Amino acid sequence: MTVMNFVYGFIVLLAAFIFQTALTGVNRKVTARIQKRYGPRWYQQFLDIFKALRKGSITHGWVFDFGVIMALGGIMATVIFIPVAGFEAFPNMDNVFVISYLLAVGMLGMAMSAAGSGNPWASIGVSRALTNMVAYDVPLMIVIFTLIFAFDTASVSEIAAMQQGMGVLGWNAVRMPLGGIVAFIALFGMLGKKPFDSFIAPAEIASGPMVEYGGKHLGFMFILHELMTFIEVSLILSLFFGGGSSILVYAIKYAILYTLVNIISQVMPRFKIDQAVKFFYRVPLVFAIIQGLVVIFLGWGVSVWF
Amino acid sequence: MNNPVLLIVIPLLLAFLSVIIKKAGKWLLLVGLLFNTALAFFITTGETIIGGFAPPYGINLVVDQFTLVGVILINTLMLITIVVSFDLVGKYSIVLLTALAGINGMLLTGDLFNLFVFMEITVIAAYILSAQAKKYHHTITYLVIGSVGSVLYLLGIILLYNLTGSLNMADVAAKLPLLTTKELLVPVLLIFIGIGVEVKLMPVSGWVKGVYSNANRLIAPLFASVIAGTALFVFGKLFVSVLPVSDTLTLLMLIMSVMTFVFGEFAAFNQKRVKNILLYSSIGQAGLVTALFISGLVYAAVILLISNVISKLIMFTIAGAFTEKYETDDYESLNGVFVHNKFTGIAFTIAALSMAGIPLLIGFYAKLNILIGFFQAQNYVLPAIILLMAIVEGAYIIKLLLALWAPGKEGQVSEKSFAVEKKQLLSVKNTIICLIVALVIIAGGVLIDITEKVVTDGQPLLGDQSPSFTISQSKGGE
Amino acid sequence: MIRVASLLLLMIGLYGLLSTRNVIKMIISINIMELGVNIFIVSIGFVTNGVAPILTSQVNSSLSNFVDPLPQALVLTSIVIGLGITALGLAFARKLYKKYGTYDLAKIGGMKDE
Amino acid sequence: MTLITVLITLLTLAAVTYLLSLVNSKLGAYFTIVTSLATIVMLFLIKDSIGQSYSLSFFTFKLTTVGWYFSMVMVTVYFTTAFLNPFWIKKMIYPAAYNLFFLVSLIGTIGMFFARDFITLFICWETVVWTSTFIIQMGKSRKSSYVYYVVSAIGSMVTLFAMMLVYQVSGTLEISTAFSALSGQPVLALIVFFTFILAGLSKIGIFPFHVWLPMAHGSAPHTFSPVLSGGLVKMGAFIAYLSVTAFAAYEVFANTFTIMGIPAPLYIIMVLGAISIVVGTVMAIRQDDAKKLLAYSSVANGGYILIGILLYDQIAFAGGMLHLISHALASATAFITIAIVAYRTGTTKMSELGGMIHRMPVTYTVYLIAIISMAGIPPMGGFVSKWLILQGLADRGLLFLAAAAFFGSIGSFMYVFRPLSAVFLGQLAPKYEKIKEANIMMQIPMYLLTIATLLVGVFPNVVLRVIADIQLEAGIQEIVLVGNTIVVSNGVLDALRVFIVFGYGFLIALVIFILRRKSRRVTLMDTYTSAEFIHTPELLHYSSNFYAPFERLTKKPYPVLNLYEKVSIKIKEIGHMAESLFSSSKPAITIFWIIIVFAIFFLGGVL
Repeated sequence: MTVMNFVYGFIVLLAAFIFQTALTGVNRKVTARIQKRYGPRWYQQFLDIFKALRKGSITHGWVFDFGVIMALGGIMATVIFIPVAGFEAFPNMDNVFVISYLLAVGMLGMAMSAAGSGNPWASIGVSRALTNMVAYDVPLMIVIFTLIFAFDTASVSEIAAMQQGMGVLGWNAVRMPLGGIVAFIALFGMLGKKPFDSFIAPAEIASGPMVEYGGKHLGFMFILHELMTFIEVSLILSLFFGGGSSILVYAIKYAILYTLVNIISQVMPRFKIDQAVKFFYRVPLVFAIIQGLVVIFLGWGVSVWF
Repeated sequence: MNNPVLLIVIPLLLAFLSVIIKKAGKWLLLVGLLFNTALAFFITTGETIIGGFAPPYGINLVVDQFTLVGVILINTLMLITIVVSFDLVGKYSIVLLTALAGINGMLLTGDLFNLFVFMEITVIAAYILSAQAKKYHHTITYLVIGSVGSVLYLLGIILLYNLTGSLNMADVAAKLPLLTTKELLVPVLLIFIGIGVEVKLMPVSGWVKGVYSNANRLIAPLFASVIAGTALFVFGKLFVSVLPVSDTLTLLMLIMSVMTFVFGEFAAFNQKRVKNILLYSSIGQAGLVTALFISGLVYAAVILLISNVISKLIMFTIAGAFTEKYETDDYESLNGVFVHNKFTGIAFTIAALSMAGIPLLIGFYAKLNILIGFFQAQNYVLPAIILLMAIVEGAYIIKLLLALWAPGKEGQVSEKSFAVEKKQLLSVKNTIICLIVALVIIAGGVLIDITEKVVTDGQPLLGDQSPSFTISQSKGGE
Repeated sequence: MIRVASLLLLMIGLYGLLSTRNVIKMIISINIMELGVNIFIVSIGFVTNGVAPILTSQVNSSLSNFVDPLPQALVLTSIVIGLGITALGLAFARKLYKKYGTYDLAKIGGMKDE
Repeated sequence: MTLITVLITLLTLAAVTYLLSLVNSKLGAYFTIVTSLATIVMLFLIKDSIGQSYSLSFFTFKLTTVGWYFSMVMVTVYFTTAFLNPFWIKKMIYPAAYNLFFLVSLIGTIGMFFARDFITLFICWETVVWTSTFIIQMGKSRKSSYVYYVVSAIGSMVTLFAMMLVYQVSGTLEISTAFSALSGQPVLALIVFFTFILAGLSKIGIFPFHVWLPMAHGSAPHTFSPVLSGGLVKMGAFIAYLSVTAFAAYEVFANTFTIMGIPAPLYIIMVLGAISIVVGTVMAIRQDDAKKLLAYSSVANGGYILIGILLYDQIAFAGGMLHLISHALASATAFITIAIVAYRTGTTKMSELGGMIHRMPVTYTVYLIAIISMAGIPPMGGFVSKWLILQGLADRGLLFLAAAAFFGSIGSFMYVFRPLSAVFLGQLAPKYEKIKEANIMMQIPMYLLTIATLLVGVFPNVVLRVIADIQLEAGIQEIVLVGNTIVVSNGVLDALRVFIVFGYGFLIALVIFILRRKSRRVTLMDTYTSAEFIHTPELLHYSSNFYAPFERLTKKPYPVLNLYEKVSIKIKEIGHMAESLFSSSKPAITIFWIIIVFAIFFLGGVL
C-alpha cells in the first residue's frame, strides 16, 4: 500500500464520475427521445451538479451533514475497490462481499442523513428503499454466491477474467442464463429504475429520501448517485457480462448495458413496494435457486461446455 | 435403654398421661417427641422380640438401616413440625402422641398384622386431625376410603397368611418364592391398594385434596411429610423386602405408580392454590417414589423421599401460614408476599428449588441417583418420563415462586408497593427453624458423600444393588 | 361356602359404598365389609372336625387336628378396630349433620366447598 | 494462580458484594464492576496455564483455549454492562439479590466453559439458568421469566438425559472422553446428538426454541438485557462447539447420509439455524419495541453463530467464533444504548420516541457503530465475521443456508435502521426537550464497547489468532493469517486496508464538503410538508408501522408461535381430567376406581 495506490484510487474515482455523469447526460437525451422530447445537452448533468454545489443550502443538524459525508465517503471507497477492465487501485481488495457491503455504508449514511432531516417523506422513502434492497439483493447474492462457488474465488476481477477470451459465450450471463436474468433484473432494483423506483417516486412521496436536500447537499447526492450507479453497473458487468479486456471495451459494454437498462425502464410502470418484494421473491429468487442448484449439483456452466 | 420398643411405648404412655393431666398435654407431647427423636439416634440395627414368642410366631420389631433412616427422619420431622406449630397443638396432644406411637410402630414392626394395627392407630389419629378444619365431609370421605383401604389390606394379609401360613415379614418373604404369580396376585394386589390409599396412589387418592387443602400450619406438614413419609417407608419395606413379586405384577404396579406421577404433576400444573399445587405434587412424587421402590432403586427412592418430605415440610408449613394470615392461598392473591418475609421466602424457595431438582440441593442429588440407577438397569423410558415431568414440575414451581416473590402485573416493573399488605408469616423462631431445615437441603445436596454415609451407613439398603452417584464418578474414573 | 358368603358380604359392602351418598349408610356399608372380612378370617382357621388348640389332659398330642388359633386372635383385634372406626365415623356424621343439616355428602359437596 | 483460586475468589467477591448491597445497594452495584474487572484480570493471569486440570469436590475443570475465549467474551459483556448497575439498582425490587445473581451467573458461565465433566457442566448451566430467571422477573414481566425458564428447562433436562445416556454407555462423565464410546452405535449416537444439542439450541434461541428470547430480552431489567443477549446466549454456542469437538459429530456420523459433505443430523440443526435467521429477521422487522427488535436480531445472529460453529472447518468455524464476539459486543452496545434511552425517557417503544440525537449525540453515535457491526457492514467487527461465514458457505456450496444468511444480513439493514430512525432521528417530541445525555459513568461502557467493536473490525487478526489456537485445539485446519490479511481459499480480506480506504473516501468527501459554502441551520419543523401545516412534531415523525408494506407481506403468523401455549393448555387439560377423575370428594368414585384397578390387575395378572 503506497501513495500511488491512493493516487490511482483518486484517478479511478474521477474517471468513474466523469464517465458515468456523461453517460447519464446522454441517457437523459435517450429518455427524452423515447418520450418524444428533445432533451437536454449531454453535459447537462455536470452543470446540474456544479450548480447545486455552488448554491447555499440548509441543514437540519449535524447528522444531516455527517450522513451525507459518510455516504459519499463510503461510496467513494467502494468505487476505489471496483476493478475496471482488470485494473485495480488496490490489488486483491476487490472481494465481492467487501464491495457489496461497503456499498451499504453509503446507503446507510444516506438513509441516516435523510431520516435526520426530520421529514417523514424521507423516512418513508428510506423505509421503501431498504425494503426494496431486501427484495433485489437476496436473489442477486444467491447468484453471486453461485459464481463464487463455481469459480472458487470471490474476487470480482478474477471472475471477470475467467469469462474473457471466449467471446459472448464465455459470459456468465450466457453460461448461467437464469443467473444472468436475475442479475439483469436485480440491476433495475439496484439502480432504482422503473419498475422498482417507488422509493424515490417524486409524485408520490416528494422524491423520498431526497426531499430535504438542496445546495451542496443535493450536489453530494447527485455525485453519490452517479458513483453508486457506476458501482452497480460495473459489478453486474464484471460478474455477468465478462467485464472488459481493455478500458475501451469495458466502457462500450458499460454504456450499452446502462443504456439498455434505461431504455427498458422508460417503458415500465411502477411497482408498489410490496409488489416489488413479491415479484423478486417469486421469479428471480426461484431462478436464482434453480441456477444455484444446477451449478452446485450438475456443474453446468462452470467449465465452458464446448 | 436403646430398645426400639420404647419408641412406641413411651408416646403411648405419655398419651395416657396426658389424658389424665390435660393441662400438661402439650408439654408431654414435646417430651415424647424429644425422647423419641433422641432415642432414634441411638437405636442400633437388630431384632427385638416382643412377647417371648420367637419370630415366625411372635411379634418382633426389626431395625435395619432402612428402618433406622425412616425412624430418625420421621421422628425428627414430626418434632420440627410440632415445634414450629406448637401454638396450634392445643387439645390435639393426645392424638398426636398416639399418632407418634402408631407411626413408629408402622416403621418398626416386623409383622404384617401388627403393621395393620399400627396403621389403624395412625390412621384413626389422622382422621381426627383431619377434622381440625371442620370440613367434616372431607374427613368422612377420608374415613370411608381409608377404612376400605384397611379392609382390603387386612383381606390381603389374611390371604397371604392362608398361602404361607405366616404373618412375619421375614418368614413370608422366605416362603414367597414357593408360590406362583397367580396365587400371589390377589393378596399382593389387595395389599398394594390398601397401602396405596395412605401412600396416595392416584386412583385411590380422592381424599387427599379435601384433607390437605384445608389443613392448617400444623396438620398439613404432618400429613404431607410425616404420615406420607411413613406410608412410603412402609411401602418400600413391604414391596422391596417382603413381597418382591414377579414381572407381570411389577409392571402393573409400575404403571399405576408412573400414572400417579404423571397425572399428579399435570394436575399440580393446573392448580391455582399453593396447597393444591403442593398436594398434587406430593401425590406425583409419591408415585415416583413407589415406582422407584418397585423398580428396586431403593437408595434413590430413599433420597428422593427424604428430599421430598423435607421440602414439603417447609412448604406446607408456609402454605399453612398463608391461609392463617391472609385467609387465602391462591398464589395470585398472594402476589409479592415474600417481599415482607424475605427469610421465610428464602426457606420456601430453597425447598421448592430442591423439589424442582436444581443442582447443589438434595433434590438434584436424588434425581441424579434415579437417572443413574435407571440407566444402569437399561431402562430409558422412565428417565425420559421423569425428566419431562421435571420440566412440568419446574414450570409450576417457577410460576409459584415468581408470583410470590415479584409483585406487579404483567408489563409493570416489579415494585414493593404492588405487594399484598405486610403481615408477618412466621414468627422469628419458626423462620429460623425453616431456614435451618433449608440448610439441611443444601448440605444434603452439596456434601453428597456425607449424605450417602448417613443414609446407608456403608451398607446397601434392603439389598439394593443399584449404583449411586459419588464424587469420584464425576472425575471420570481417575 | 362360608368363604364365598363372607366375600359376598364384602361385595355387598362395596356395593353399598358405591350406591349411597348417605353418611350413615356408608358407615353401615363399611361395617358390612368388615364383617365379611372378619368372617373370612375366622373361616381360614377352620379345620373340619378340629379341636381347640389347647393342650389338656385329653388332647396332648401335637399331631391333633388343631384349629388354627391365630385367625381368631386376629379377628378380635380387627373387630375392635372396626368398632373404633365406626364410632369415630358416627361422631363425625353427627358433627356433619349439626353443621350442614344433612347426611347427604353430594349435597354438602355442592353446597359451599371451596 | 489456579482456576479454583479464581472461582473461589469470585465467589467470595460475590458474597462480599451481596453483603455490601445489604448495607448500601449502590455500593454493591459499584462492586459488581470491580468484581467483573477482577475477573478479566484473573482470566489474563491464568491464560498461561491453559491445558491444566483442576478439581474441587465433585467439580472438575480443565483450562482450555476455547473456554478462555468464551469466558473473555462473557466477562467483557458483564464488565461493561456492570457500569449501568449503579443507576438502576435503586429501581430493583431486590437490589442485593440482583447484584448477587448478576455475579453468580457470571461465575456460573465461567465454570461452565471450563467444565471438564458433565455434572460440573450441568450444575453451572443450571446455576446460570436459575439466577438469570430470578433476575429477569425483576423486570417488566413475570411471564417472560417463566417462559425463559421453561424453554431452558426443556433444553437442560433433555441434555441431562443425553449426559446420563453417555455415562451409561461409556462409564465416565468426562466430557472429552465420554463420547468416544458412542462411535460404534449410530442410533444411540443420533439420540445423544439431538438430545445433547437441545440445550444449546434452546439457549441460543434457535427456532423453534426462540420463543423465550424476545420475551425475556425484551422485558428483563434494562441492565440485564445486554448480558442476556450479548453474553448468556453464547452458552448455547458452547454446547454447539462441544457437539462438534468432544462429540465429534463429523466422525460419528461419517457413515450416515450426507448433504453436501455434511452429515444429515448436523445439516438438520444447521437448517434450524437458517430458519432462525429468517424468522428472527422477519420478526425483528415487525417489532415496535426496540428491545424486542434487538432480541429478535439475537435470534437471527444466533443462527449465524450456530451455522458457523457447526460447519467446523477452516473458514466458517472461524467466522462463527468471531461472530460470537462481534455480536456480543454489538448487541450489548445496542442494548445498553436503548437502556440509556429508556433511563432518560422511560420507554423503549419506538413509536413513542424520536429525535434523541439532539439530546444524546454520544449515545446515538455509539448505537450507530453498534448497528453497523450488527448489520455486517465494514469496517466493524460484524463484517469480518459475516464475511468469513459467507466465504465458508460459498466454499462448500451450501446454497440454502447461504440464502438464509443473505436474507438475514440484508434484512438486518432494515431492522437495525428502524430504531436509528425512529428513536434517534426524526422529530424531537417536546416532552423530551429537557432530557440529558447519558452521564460519564454510563458513557464508559459505551466507549469501551465501541472501541472493541472497531478494533475487532479493523484488526480482526488479533482475535482470529486466538481462534486459530482454538482450531488447533479442536483439531481442524487453522485459519491462515498473514499480517493483517485473512487468507481463505476463495478470497482475501485486509480489514485494515478497507478501513483506511474508507477513511480516504471519507476524507475526500469531507474536504469537498468543507470547501463548499457553509449551510444555514434550520429547525426540524422547517421541512417540506407538501403544503400541509403541521405544528406538532409528533405528527411529523414517521416511526410507527415503519415497514408497513413488508409487514403486510409477513403478517401471517407461523404455527410454532403458540405451540408452547398449546402444549401448556393440553397439560392443564390432562391435569384437570386427572383431578376430576381421581380427586373427587365423593368416596363412591374412589371405591369405583378401586374396583376398576382391581379388575384390571386381576385380568392383567391372570392373562
